[in-house]
Amino acid sequence: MIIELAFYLFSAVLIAAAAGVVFAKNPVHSVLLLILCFFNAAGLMLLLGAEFLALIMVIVYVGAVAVLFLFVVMMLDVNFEQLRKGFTKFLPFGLGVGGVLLAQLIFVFSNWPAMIVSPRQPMPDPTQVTNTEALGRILYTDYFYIFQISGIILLVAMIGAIVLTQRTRGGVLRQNIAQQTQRTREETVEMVNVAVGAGIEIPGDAK
Amino acid sequence: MKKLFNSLKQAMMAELIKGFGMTFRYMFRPRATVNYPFEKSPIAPRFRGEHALRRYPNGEERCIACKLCEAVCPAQAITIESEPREDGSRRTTRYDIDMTKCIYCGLCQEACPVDAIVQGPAFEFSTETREELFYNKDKLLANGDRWEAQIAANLSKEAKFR
Amino acid sequence: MENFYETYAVPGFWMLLGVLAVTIVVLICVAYITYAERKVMGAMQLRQGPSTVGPFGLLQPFADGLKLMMKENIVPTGADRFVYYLAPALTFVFALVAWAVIPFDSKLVLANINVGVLYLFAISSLGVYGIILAGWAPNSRYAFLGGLRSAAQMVSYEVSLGLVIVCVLLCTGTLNLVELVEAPRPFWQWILLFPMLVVFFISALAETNRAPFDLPEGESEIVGGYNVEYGAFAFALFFIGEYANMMLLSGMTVILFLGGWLPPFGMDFAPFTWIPGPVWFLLKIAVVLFCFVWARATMPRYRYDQLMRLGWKIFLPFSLVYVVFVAGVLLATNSLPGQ
Amino acid sequence: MIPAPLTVEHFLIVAATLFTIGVLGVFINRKNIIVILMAIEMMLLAVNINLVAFSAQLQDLTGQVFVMFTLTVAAAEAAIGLAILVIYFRRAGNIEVASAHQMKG
Repeated sequence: MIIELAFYLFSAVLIAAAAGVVFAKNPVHSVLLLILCFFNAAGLMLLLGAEFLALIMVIVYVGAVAVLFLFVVMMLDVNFEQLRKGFTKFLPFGLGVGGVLLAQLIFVFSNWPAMIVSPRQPMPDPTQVTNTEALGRILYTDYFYIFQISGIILLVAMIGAIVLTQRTRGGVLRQNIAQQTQRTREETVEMVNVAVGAGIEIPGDAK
Repeated sequence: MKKLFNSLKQAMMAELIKGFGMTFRYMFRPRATVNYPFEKSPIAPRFRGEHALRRYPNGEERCIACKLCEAVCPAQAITIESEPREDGSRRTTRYDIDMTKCIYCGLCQEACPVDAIVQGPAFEFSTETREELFYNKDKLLANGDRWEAQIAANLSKEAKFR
Repeated sequence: MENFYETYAVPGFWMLLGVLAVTIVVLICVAYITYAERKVMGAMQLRQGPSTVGPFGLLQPFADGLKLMMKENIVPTGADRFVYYLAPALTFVFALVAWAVIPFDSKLVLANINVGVLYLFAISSLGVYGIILAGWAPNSRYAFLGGLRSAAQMVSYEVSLGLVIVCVLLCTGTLNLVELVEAPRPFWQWILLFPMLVVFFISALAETNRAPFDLPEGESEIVGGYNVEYGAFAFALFFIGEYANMMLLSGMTVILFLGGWLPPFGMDFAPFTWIPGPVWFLLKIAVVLFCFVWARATMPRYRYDQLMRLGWKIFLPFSLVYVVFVAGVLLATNSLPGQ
Repeated sequence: MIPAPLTVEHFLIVAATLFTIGVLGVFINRKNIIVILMAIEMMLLAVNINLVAFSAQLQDLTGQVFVMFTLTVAAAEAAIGLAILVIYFRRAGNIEVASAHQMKG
């Protein structure tokens, strides 16, 4: 009973939040609802026994990607009212396409044949081997190359994002901390006995 | 060589540890502060606190309404009105200080030829409303009566410097 | 109905009681962390700290709490009211929710889950939302700057925090917090992980917006940052949340690096084993919290570019290299867990 | 295994609805590229739920491993997408998709 209850709670909030993302007036609310969406999806994954993925999803999506969205939405001075102009115009079309798609998906799922396929990577008994360990065992062996490739994708994305958004600004004085802390007294301070009225030429100020 | 030694010291965060050590040592030192509302530190005789109007020992008020203080007050906090009395002496009918304007510069007491207006040693006169800080003559004279002993002592101590 | 009573009502009641107990312990600890902070800082700066309310000022935290509750709450015009109230609630809730998996003893834990470390990491990475929303919701420039600063800072330091946790996981080979504490670790592993303890502690300072990384608050430049528009009970929630977070990260430090509820330095003989585990645990947390306060009393505030430099250019590469190093050492000495 | 009273269809229908809402979001928020990106994330989420559900149904870990790669790609996509958005905003002063064709050539 409690599992059904959890399922219906998670999925109801998930769907409601997802609808909210699409229809919310304020994009910040959209992002917040998206976060709620991810949370409930993580809950569903927990129900399915994928505990590692559920928490990784919270860490990656909620902890990083959604913060990125929130940053962009808050920082860009966009006139969001203007962007909603075509909203009602596209609504019937969108609803039509969405409805057809939903009908098709439900049609497919409700006629899903009972599959008896021998699993490629049989899931070990969760009481013996934890979900995390089971995933780790195949991730670093059978899927090693794909794992490396996904690492490279992340690297490329990181470099790309930095290259795209970096602006070099002129006229900025940069601090070289190593240089500052490496200075010794001998090379910075010079004791001079100045004659009265003679003045002194400061080395750095010569020109 | 020295540079190498320096960078080694940097890598081991020597200065950071030194700083932490100092704060830790200081934790066991005696307090440098006074437990204020229960303990009070001595106040200098020249301290410029709450205003007071003084009287002569026979009870006659000192102020002769010369309005020098009103003129010199940079914050224009003092208002004086005066009339001659029946015996012909010149005295104030009104002597107001707006304590919310006052900047406690002490110019009024410097300007006073008869040592009537003084700034006494009292500094704990906070109130809950602004109105209570608009002092009138009665309030100032009452202050003078209250603090006379200490004000007189302070003035006599300072007399030789004036 | 009998079944319902047996399977749901009774365990549910005990669970609720446990949650309540942990919450109350944490909240009382938080109250006295604020007191201890002011006392210790006072001592280090040759001041006295709270001394008037109750004996030795011991009732000061409750006086402060009462004051904040009695005050009037003011919502700025132009604020997004829902988000405005959501933000402090989020900070507060996330700071408390994480305590569900923290083991006070090998049996004394609300939820002994398989992925406790990940859960803690996830929850601590969510703390940023309370702050970024508090910065955005009141529609105030200062608050917004504080919120953005804080979000950028927390996201940056989380990366190195994660890598440090990976180092510990390499040595223990489990994501379960109870197993992680009880995993046999030879003495040289504690030494090996000591630099990571330092990195973790400093990252924890940045993660909780504590001095010397308290730029988001920066009262001298952005007048209090993200909580500038908050008063009364909403502010109290932020305050409690912040200190509960501090305590949480201290708890994480203790569990990951200082051996949880076990007696320190492997002293599992007579006088030390008499002291129960939860007491050791809380004592160790107190020591780490003392270091938090100590750092605040010792160091001046960082500049923002220095903060980012430290996070991305020093801690991140260092902890990344150290993960590889730890893995290498474990492989070379053939002491990887699960072999 | 999928916990007792629930079947794989339960999860599939939730995922299908989520996916449809994502598609809907892309269609009706034609101008607001940020919401479009969010809708795409939602569609990926729906796919992830499907993968995990099938993985639990078939007792096969492949689905869960695949979710990890989807997560990677989704994170990379979000980062790059938002980076492009930021520089586009810097150049054009707005984020209207309609005027994005000016970027060509």
